[in-house]
Amino acid sequence: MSEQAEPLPKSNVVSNDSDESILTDLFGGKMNTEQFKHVLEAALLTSTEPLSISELKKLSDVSLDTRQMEMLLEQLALDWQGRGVELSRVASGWRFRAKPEMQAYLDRLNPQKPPRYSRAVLETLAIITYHQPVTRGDIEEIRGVAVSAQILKTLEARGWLEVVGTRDAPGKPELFATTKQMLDDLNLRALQDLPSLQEIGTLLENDTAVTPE
Amino acid sequence: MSEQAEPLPKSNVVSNDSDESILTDLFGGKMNTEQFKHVLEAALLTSTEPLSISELKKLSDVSLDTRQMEMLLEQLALDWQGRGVELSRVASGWRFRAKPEMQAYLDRLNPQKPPRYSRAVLETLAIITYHQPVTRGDIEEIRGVAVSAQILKTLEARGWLEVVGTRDAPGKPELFATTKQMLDDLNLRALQDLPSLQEIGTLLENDTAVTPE
Amino acid sequence: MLATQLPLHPVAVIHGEPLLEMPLDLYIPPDALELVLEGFQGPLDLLLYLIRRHNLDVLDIPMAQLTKQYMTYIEMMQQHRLELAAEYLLMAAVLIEIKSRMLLPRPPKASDDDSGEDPRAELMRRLLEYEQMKLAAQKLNELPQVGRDFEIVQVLIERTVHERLPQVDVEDIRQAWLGLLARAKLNQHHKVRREQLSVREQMTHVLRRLQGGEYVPFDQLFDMEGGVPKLVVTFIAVLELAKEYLVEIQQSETFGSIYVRTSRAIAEE
Repeated sequence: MSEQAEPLPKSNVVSNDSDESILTDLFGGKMNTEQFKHVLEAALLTSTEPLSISELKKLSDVSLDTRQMEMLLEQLALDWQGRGVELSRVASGWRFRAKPEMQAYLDRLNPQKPPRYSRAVLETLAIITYHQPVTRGDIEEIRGVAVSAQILKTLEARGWLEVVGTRDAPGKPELFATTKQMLDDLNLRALQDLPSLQEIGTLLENDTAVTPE
Repeated sequence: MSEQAEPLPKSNVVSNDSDESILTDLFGGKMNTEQFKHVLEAALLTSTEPLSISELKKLSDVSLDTRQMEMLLEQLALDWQGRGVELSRVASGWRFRAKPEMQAYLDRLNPQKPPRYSRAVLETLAIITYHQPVTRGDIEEIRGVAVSAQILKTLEARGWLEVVGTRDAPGKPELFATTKQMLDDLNLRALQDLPSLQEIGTLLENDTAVTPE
Repeated sequence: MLATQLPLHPVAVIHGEPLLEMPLDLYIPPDALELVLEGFQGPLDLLLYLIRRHNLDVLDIPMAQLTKQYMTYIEMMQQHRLELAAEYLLMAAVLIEIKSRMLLPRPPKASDDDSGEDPRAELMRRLLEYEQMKLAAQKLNELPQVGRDFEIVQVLIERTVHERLPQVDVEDIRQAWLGLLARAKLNQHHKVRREQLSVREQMTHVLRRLQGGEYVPFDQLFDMEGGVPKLVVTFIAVLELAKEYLVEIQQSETFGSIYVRTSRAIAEE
């Protein structure tokens, strides 16, 4: 802290005279209030967790009471007003955090890749789309593997899949069909707008390079 | 950013008139320079990794060139002068860090220290740093002892060491080099910033006893 | 760690007393030997220590003296059955070889830059190169390091996590179907039927109409505004549903009203 040895001007954010008097000469000759606020600031900026008043007291070489520490933190919060990051008080202490309005900017730095459904989900969806109404057994027969309940739940939760009846077979398996919402979400008016199976089939026969992923 | 609609005073840290003229009205009616610096600041304060100039450009709605962005970052760095935290430029970009002189205080809150590396690890690191790219054989040749896989793993796990290729020799030995992260972690911009090697000539004059630790 | 501070650094601690200097006569209390030797990073480190400790000239290494001292260490290590790294023995062989070559008369030089090189040159080069790296390692370690000597700023950003749903487009479904077809070709027993899509869609549509479980009049299943093709498709759909035992069609009297309901409704009766 040697480069900050010269006396710093009194903070201009202290509006209340009595507050200021409490803080005057708090740190004796060792460090002025402004310098201690720099220590507080550095601690709060580098901590990944909120810091409680009792933790923050450890930063000071002189003994500070809770009221004094709170006053310093309030001053520091005022110093940060109007910036993109703010010092705020939360249940377990004090922490710096980015203001919500910064998010739109900060999101540009780490654009999340849109999630994608697994091949299993897409195939299940394709089977239900083209073969509806189908039972889980039908889907399993076509895919050649078991269909997890999770896959069907995923599609149901999305509102793309519904049970439209049961087949009159042992166990009364449910019959699944796609919904209008699925067509809406895929920007289709009707299922006929989907590529016809014939079309897809020829594509496969003519283009042997197309293999399943 | 609506709460900052009133025109803010010009930054007082710009010492150079020509610099300022470049930045005047950079952001048109949308946002003033001071406001954009708040966005920059928030991005740098919240990022876990250093941010490169090209990343930071994404934050601006108007197109900034590298020179303009660097000028803004230099201004921001100046704004932070005299505090416990500083904006510094490292190998992979810009980031805020607490100054080393803050460490004594910060250690009171988090007394855990990363392990200190053994001489074997440090010597291996030095050889990779100053002789890169090197093979394990090269390192062993210089140290005169076998280099355990554990030493290399320690450095790799820290993200300081990476395989950059193989040497065209029997066994195709892997070539090791240091990473940008190592420079970042030492707060350096480039390998040139590392302490320069002591000249062999001065080593010859060095008659002080060098004892093992 | 500065080089000038090093001599004060205890080379070993024996019975709680720091041993600040290596004894000149090379006598090392037996229980300290292991500690002392562990301090060396290898034969080069040990040689470097001997050279620097005894102010030997690296450019003109007195091989006899150095080899003697080195061998004393090796013998001590062996006496105490310390696990001796092979490198130490190899270095002993190298030292003895250099020493013996220096005793031999030098062959007359065939040319200027022939093998008249000092046999110690290679050792000297290695020692200096190692010492250079050893010092570099110390300097690297003195550099401020993240987490040890300074901290990185990391302010929280609360991202409102609005769950992003995967985007699916027609092409995805087509690709999925292609994948299925390709697999079906491999497994011929899976008959992937290529059906009129509109019939299937209509089957779903009809089933949905019947979901209440009540009998629905047959004619109400038809959408008159859809034109003839739609009527035909709906008719085929109902027949298909009946064929798959998904619906039950009832007509109580000839030419009477036809009613349709789902098989589930029947089953639940």
